[in-house]
Amino acid sequence: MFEIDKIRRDFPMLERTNEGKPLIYLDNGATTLKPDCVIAAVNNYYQNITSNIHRGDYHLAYLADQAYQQAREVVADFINCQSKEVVFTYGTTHGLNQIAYGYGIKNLKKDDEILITVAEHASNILPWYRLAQLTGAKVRFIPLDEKGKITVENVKLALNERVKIVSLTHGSNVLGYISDIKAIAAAVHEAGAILVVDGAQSVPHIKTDVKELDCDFLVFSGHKMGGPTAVGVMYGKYQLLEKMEPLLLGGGMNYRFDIAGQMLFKDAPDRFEAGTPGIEAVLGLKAAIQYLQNIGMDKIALYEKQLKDYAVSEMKKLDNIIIYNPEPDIGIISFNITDQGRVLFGQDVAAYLSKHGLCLRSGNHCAKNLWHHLGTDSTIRCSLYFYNTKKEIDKLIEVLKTATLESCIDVIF
Amino acid sequence: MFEIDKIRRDFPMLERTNEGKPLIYLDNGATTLKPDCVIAAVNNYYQNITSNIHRGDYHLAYLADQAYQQAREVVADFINCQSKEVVFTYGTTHGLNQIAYGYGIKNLKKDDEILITVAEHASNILPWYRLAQLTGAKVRFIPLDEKGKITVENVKLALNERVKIVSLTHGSNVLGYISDIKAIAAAVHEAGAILVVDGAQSVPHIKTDVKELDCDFLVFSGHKMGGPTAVGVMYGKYQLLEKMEPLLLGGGMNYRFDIAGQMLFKDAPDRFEAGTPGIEAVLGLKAAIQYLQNIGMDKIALYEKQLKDYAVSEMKKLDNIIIYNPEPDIGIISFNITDQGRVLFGQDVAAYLSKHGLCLRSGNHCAKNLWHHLGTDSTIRCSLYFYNTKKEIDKLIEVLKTATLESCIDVIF
Amino acid sequence: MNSLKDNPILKREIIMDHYENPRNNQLIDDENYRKIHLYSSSCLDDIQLQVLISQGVIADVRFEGIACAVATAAASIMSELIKGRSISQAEEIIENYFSMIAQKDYDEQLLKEAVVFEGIGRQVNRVNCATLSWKGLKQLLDEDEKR
Amino acid sequence: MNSLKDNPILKREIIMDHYENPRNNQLIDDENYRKIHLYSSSCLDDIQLQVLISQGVIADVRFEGIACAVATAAASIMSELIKGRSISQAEEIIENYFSMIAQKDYDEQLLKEAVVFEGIGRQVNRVNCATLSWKGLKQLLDEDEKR
Ligand SMILES: Cc1ncc(COP(=O)(O)O)c(C=O)c1O
Ligand SMILES: Cc1ncc(COP(=O)(O)O)c(C=O)c1O
Repeated sequence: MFEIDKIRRDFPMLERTNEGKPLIYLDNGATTLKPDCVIAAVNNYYQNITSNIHRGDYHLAYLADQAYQQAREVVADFINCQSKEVVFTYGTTHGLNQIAYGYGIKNLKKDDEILITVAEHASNILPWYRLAQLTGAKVRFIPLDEKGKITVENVKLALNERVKIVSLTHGSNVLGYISDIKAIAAAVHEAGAILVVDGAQSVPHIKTDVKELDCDFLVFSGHKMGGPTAVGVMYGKYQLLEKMEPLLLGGGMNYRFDIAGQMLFKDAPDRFEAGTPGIEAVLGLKAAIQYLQNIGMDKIALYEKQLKDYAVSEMKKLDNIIIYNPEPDIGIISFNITDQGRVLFGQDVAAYLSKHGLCLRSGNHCAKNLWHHLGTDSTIRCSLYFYNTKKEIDKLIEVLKTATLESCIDVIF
Repeated sequence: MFEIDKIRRDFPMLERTNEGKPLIYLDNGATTLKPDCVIAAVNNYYQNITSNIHRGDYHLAYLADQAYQQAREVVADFINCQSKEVVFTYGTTHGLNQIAYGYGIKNLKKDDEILITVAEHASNILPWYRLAQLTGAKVRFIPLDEKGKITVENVKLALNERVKIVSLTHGSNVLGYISDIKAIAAAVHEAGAILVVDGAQSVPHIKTDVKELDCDFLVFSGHKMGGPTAVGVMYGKYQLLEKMEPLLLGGGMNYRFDIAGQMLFKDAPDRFEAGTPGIEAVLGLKAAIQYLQNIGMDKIALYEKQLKDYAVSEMKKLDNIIIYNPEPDIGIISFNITDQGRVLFGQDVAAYLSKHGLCLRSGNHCAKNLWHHLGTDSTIRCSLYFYNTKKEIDKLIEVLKTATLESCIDVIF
Repeated sequence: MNSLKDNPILKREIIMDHYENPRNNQLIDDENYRKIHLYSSSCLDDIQLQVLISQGVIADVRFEGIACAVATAAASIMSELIKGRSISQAEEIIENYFSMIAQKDYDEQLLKEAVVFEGIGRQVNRVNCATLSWKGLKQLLDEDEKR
Repeated sequence: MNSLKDNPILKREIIMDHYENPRNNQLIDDENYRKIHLYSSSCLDDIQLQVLISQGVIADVRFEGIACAVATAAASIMSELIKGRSISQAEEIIENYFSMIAQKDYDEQLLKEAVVFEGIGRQVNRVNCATLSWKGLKQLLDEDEKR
């Protein structure tokens, strides 16, 4: 039994309004609402254990440090790795930049290849473009299949001996597909390359086991799973982390340095956590993970699947809709609304929905290369989380039915 | 009138204990306690306006975005610059890395010089070491005077036509000196170089006006001024920001990119804020700044000066103390305790102080090159903020009097 | 003009008309035109604006791009309103437009059809759409002055 | 041994003695020694440890470095305790030491003077100091086994 009513009471935002109407938050791909326990964990740092970490000269600092290190273990347990393989970052974007720079600079040379797809988020494209500029390596795109999916077959076809890095999203933030990372990892390793996985849209929604997936790196963001912003995780196999250069240098990540320019860095994970980290954000992420674990990732995934199936089937009944991914694996549905055959601009529709309390995002969702595939400049995205309900979907459907160019324009008066 | 009792009531941590004794927090150089209004600002994001920024498709997102942009204006007002010159970072360390990489990579070549001092924090040294490695430029040290101060004369002596960047701390985190940035900036500019200022220890304590100082960059951290961790500010003169490369690439900082590897970045400040930023951290920083402004930076500086003078004069009366900076400008006092002429190891003393509720840090305070100057491996640091009191200093003095090798060892039983 | 401001049906029709049949909606390949490429912070609206200034008069205004109904209609209305004006007249119109958006006093007579956006300040998240092209125009004129 | 555990004055004296006159406190330049450089997370304690293993016996233990009283005394006591032991004996001692630190059951007889740190688990922030050299020793022995 999924106790949805009980769960919803944990989220103070669900009692709020948007433009005077009860809030219906369907932009969970962008960021998620926070349960009370996460808020309490952040407050606990502010009200009970404020101090910097990495030093135990006094008791308070020890408490903060201990809480911070415990968070590492909670993450390790959550994704099934060793705690020294958990690097806290400021988010997925930071993690991907760290990998591209720190691994790529040392291991890539001219004419080596980096494989990505057009379905990637900007944060999983631009760092590779720059790495290519810096090293003379090339970024190549693995073709998607006709539905927009990343398939093992296409990955295999794209691999060759020059490929050193393959970086793919586990869950697409526009099309909601889950890639078969395990099979892809095997193929990538067979070709002698490493696999970086962007888990920003998967880790919050499905059980993730890095041992099972056998990916080399996995990155994700706290704020997309009920946690604070400014915290994310970069998992890396320890032997790869050991050989990786830090992107940020400074206090806390070095053992010593001298005036001659010599620097001795700490081992992973400390080496990658320069400066004061987001301490309360890390503690909030720990609480978020424990909250998800208490409900159970399997239950969350199942509930979200049912909700997604319901949403898709209801949306398909509309006659003024184009759905770009009628068979998503997770709760992300990209669509546009038409008026007498003409596609309405997503932003106009989103503004109309907002007037009815519905929060959905329009645009290209930072996956700007995907439009080659979809043949449209932008979509409206409905992205679900486990606190959403069928009733909220019903409201969305009801309002979408009334969306026309006229009604979208009328809301600006 | 400085209403210290009223102020102290704003900080929930001041009602806490350390090892069962009333908390006396004297490690403000590491991080600071948070007033209620900062905690409330963070909670407000969690409970009332959670959503991602940079998009206004629905009202909630607009509210979050607006609050985020207002924070930029509050910072701009605080340091007297334009709001587009305010880049939100994850902290001082991130800011310094961004400048070293983003400005340095484009503007330095082999045999150019970067000037720093041995009094810098690791975060203002290591990024320059790496820049030197990447470009073939050299890092040189401006000598400190006999007291450990950065002087205009020594800066002038060190400048030459090969110097492209001078990066100095405004307030030393070990010796508590404030450098004459205005005069130094004039000299640096005359020599054709730019001046980067590490304001981590100055901005929280003294009024900072970047127009007046005429520095080219200024960086600081929110958590050292009553704000959250994982947020900092990088101020840069706009014409320099315009020409600077971003360190982190990803969503939110680009206008567009294509499959051919072309990228069009946004203008500053957005260009430097890749990925989801620390939204609630930025909102908390805004609240912290407004809190400081309400009290008044001049009043804060004056109160802290009086407290520091009192602390120094009381500490000087002890006969078992070595003070390394008997004339600090701000409330940072570095010392060691002796027992029959032998210097006690700082960590043993700090642990002893902790037993009495006193939170002070020992060590090298990440300024590992400074030991060339001080002739000691480590010190204990007392660092004040405006919520500290004379009574707290009295307690420190009382406990320091009883610190011996014996008493320091006894606390471990 | 009062009738327009208070007539939502008429306002909607004007916006729809400009969205579906945007005026001056084709760029020209002519070096004499000042050009600006405008992106909204949404990463999506993407409008190119061209202005021909000749002897102190805005002889032509053109635009093209991908944008929502509000942004497209605003650009179209702006282009019609500004074309043929002297620079100082244009600046006055711009100033009044931004006053209207900010819900301050403004001269209705000057803004003509552009008053359809009079209420957009209450729909705060659409303000960017309704002002994107106007900001671009202002920037082009400001740059022109500096020359 | 009970008397030592319950005698804070004696314990203090032992620690002070080892701090002020650390045993085996000089490194040697000999390739046969296994070496490890230990840093505490405080960025400050900095101890180098050398171990000579010969025919299954720990023939020599040496250390040098900058460290607090607790870390120095712990290293000194450890060096005396381990020198001359077989590897398996040493491993047993190490295991008991960490049990003691974790406030679990342990064999007092085996640890001798090292029981002075018996209460350090209650002074949580000093645990690192009291275990730094022991962790280094364990690492050296573990590496030895892998060869
Ligand atoms: C002078 C100075 N610079 C830089 C830093 C680094 O700041 P953060 O850890 O917030 O990045 C500190 C903080 O310890 C500091 O005192
Ligand atoms: C697939 C994917 N990757 C990366 C990101 C970037 O995450 P963040 O903004 O937290 O760095 C996102 C978030 O939009 C995403 O959906």
